[in-house]
Amino acid sequence: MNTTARIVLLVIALVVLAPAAGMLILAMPAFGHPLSQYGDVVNALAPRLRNISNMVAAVNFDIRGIDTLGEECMLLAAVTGTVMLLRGHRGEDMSERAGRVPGRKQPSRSDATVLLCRFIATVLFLFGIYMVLHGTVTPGGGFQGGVIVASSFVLLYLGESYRAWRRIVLGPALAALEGTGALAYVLAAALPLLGGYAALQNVLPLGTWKDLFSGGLMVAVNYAVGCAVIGSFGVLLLEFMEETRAPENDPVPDEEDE
Amino acid sequence: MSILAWCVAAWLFGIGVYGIVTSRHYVHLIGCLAVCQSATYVLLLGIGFRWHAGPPIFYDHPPGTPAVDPVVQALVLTDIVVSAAMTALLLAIALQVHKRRGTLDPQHLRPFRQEK
Amino acid sequence: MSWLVGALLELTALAGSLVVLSRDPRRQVYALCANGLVLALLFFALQAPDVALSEITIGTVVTPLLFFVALAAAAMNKARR
Amino acid sequence: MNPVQLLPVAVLLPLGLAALLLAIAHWLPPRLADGASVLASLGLVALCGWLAVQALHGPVVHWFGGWTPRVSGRPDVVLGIGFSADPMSAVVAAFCALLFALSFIFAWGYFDKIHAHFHVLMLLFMAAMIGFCLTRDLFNLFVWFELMSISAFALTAYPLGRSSLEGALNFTVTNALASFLMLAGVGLLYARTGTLDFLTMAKVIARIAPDPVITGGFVLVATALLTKAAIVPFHMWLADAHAVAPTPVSVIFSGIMVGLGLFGVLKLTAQVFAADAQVLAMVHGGLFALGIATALTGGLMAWAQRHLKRLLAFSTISHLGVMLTAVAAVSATGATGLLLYLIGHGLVKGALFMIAGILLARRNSVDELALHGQGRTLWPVGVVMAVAGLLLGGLPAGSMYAASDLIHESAHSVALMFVLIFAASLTGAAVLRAACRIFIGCSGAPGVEVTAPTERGREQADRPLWLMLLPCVLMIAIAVLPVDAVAPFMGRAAALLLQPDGNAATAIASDHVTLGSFFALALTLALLAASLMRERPTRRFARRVGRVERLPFDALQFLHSGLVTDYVAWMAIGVALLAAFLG
Repeated sequence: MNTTARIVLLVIALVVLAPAAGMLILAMPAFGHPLSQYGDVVNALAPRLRNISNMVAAVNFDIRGIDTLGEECMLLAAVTGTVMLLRGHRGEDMSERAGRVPGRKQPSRSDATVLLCRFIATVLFLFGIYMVLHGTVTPGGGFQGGVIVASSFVLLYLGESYRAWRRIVLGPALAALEGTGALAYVLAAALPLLGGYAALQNVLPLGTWKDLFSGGLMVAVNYAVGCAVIGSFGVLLLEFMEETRAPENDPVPDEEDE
Repeated sequence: MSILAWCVAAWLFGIGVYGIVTSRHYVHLIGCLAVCQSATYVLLLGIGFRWHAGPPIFYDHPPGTPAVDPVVQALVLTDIVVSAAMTALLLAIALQVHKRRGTLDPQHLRPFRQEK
Repeated sequence: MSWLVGALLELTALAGSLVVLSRDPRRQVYALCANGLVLALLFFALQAPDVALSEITIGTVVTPLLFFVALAAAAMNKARR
Repeated sequence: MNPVQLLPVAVLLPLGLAALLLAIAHWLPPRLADGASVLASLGLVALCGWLAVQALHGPVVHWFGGWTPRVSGRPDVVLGIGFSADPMSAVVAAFCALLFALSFIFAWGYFDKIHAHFHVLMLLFMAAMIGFCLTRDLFNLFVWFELMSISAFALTAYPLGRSSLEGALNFTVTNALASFLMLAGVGLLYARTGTLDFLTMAKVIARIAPDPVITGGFVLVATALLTKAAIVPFHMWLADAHAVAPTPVSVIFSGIMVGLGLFGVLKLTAQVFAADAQVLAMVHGGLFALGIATALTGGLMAWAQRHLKRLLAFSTISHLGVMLTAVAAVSATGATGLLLYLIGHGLVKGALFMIAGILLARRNSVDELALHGQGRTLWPVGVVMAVAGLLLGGLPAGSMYAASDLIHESAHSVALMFVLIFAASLTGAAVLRAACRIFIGCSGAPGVEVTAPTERGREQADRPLWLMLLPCVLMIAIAVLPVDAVAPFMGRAAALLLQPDGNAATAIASDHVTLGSFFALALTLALLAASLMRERPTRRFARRVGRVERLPFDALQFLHSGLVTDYVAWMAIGVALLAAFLG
């Protein structure tokens, strides 16, 4: 089919769906006036039952913790798949030089850039760690902080040479961190079972409200998520950057055809 | 105002699908998928929103002050992080396709071809 | 406050349309960046700071970076062919 | 041992093993991952089977984090996420684990190259399926659905060949869109009912139905599940993905993953939307019609293929259509039919994909025309394939036959029942045709299949034949076993899915093999004979007949273009169709 035919199909679908969607939109609860009591009950109960001030973290890591374990594993699956795909023919070996697109200018790094990058990378790294640590108290947490820490690695690439980046950021270590984080989450879910509690039951002391270590098991789960996300995104960025390395004896198979 | 959020969500999804159907570059198509996905985020956060309520974080204000629904926020938050990894997966597949075929035009890529 | 939420919603629709309509993938990445930023602002306005933080890191930093790297890698492949 | 305490282990064990393998992947000795995966999946078969038996006296329910419904202190608010094992769900979960175990055995030594990544993805995939069966929370269902999708995307692209990458792209784009729709649907249902727990939501829906938001939510969620289940017109990705995935993965895809989509539709309709007359009317009418269309489309397309894996993929689509008609009945009979068909078809189709894998490993092709007569020395494989083909075509034995009897019972009319039988016969005859050509060298001028798309392929060949054949033989053996022994249990399990506190059970009468029960088999053999005795058309009239015969097949081949942009357009049409069914 060509583009015109596809657009005709879309228009037909639109003609049928537009009245249905209109009916649906008009029947929706009015914006800003939710019907659900679920959130209100969480807001009312969680600070009392768990001594925690960030309700989103309470939902993520405790009340609906098994959801988050599932999402965590999605991350694992997506990253494992990406690594597998990118490494497939490239192999495990690493290159020392960055590649370049012919015809595009490559300005050399000035000292100021290097300094700035080192500075920002450090700040970003620390900020990410801070965010992971304070996940149960203020906005942020393992997911956001982990991504920030991982992206601070990229600044190393920007500021230092490609070789330095390769030497500092170690693939297998990051992969191990990723796996360990996920494993820790699974253990946090499984260990309470041995004591006769429900899976993921918050059996640790809850701490005091607004304290760094408030929320009991949530703190541990949050750190586990942080480790896993740092590992996952670190591996991800590493493998993507590796795609732009200098071609040596690139074994890309030009398959049977063309 | 009371239906604007839902209309925006529907519009984003619709235009994303339009973009996918007419796309001529796989990287563009993946961007359109991201637009479709952002429609679901707008919908979900819109569902949990409440006028004159604060964020569901009781650090500056004490528990009991009106706050929006934390449940949908938790649902969206993790999904955003996963979506980045999924985008990476898609881009990785597209890159490998490009290495083998030399094109990224979705209208020239099909898994099987007629044997002549 | 209500005008702010309304305006941001409309801006989101606009930014999303821009992403779709910028057919050149390199330019689309900038549109994606802008889209992520607008979405993050909207999430802040909807009282979701947690979500906004994750959208800002993912939507305006990581995803565009991945797109850029992918495009660069594709360009290098092409040059090699 | 307390079943409530062991229920979460069904998901935590594979997740934990996957994380462990990933953490030590770099230092892992080869074969350890193989062994651990086989052991874990066998353990899960036992665990889920045991849970199914335990659940006969009432569902086994586990609330994560101890957040039972009582904690909230309000009647319609459930804070936590529950896993609930009713017998049917647990049986389906056990079957998933069984297929994984067999597939791991088949794949022994197949994936040495990259550190355990294949096993990590497969274990996550298995955990997602088991979680999908056992959860009783709508968003949690979405999470497992999405995890299932993501690991499946990566596994499809695993061989890194041209076709498998492009097939994976088609699969990823369509199914990612489907999961966005599902998330939106979950959002709508949450907005209107304020809960995510199945049973609580059902109570609220009974109070407020019919409501446009509820119906819209159902349509969106059902679209996602039907996309996963490859129902016309959402089906096009399947033939691309299943045909190009590595064989052990195709076994899982066709054997159970797609069927789980249908199981999800049935479970949600029965447990959440049972009181919504509008939704029920759509399921009875609309989904039934889609089922018939799917069965026929899949059957015709399977008949017109020459690439064996692609042929099997289209045959899967056809049988999914048959199963959807059982789902559309939303009755205990239909549910029993679905359960037995799911298991019977999964075993047969899994075995057939493994046979295709053996051919790929030993003969570097699965093209039935290119392989003409080349399978003679592999005759044991041919025997297994013939039995499998006969089972698909309606051999009166085993669970597939018992199930189709039940499914035909819930068909609306004799004519529609005939369409279902015809579609199944087409797939059976197509498989038998391929078997005759490859393993005996029977010929007959090729018909419509000669212009079908095809390609050569190869899979790692240094594995012993017996190791690859063993799981196939096991599967076929289970598939032909008489169902009398398990029939009462299955009937009771299906009835409990629909009415958790009911006492009803479907009676399965399988002992009356009459002349009529050979009808489907006779039709299959007639089709087979017609295709093998076909001669090259020499006279003008014959050529003209041939051209007319090709027309519908050419049209179908044209529609299955392989372009993802087309697929998305068809998905939009599909959603519009579902909306139109509502009137």
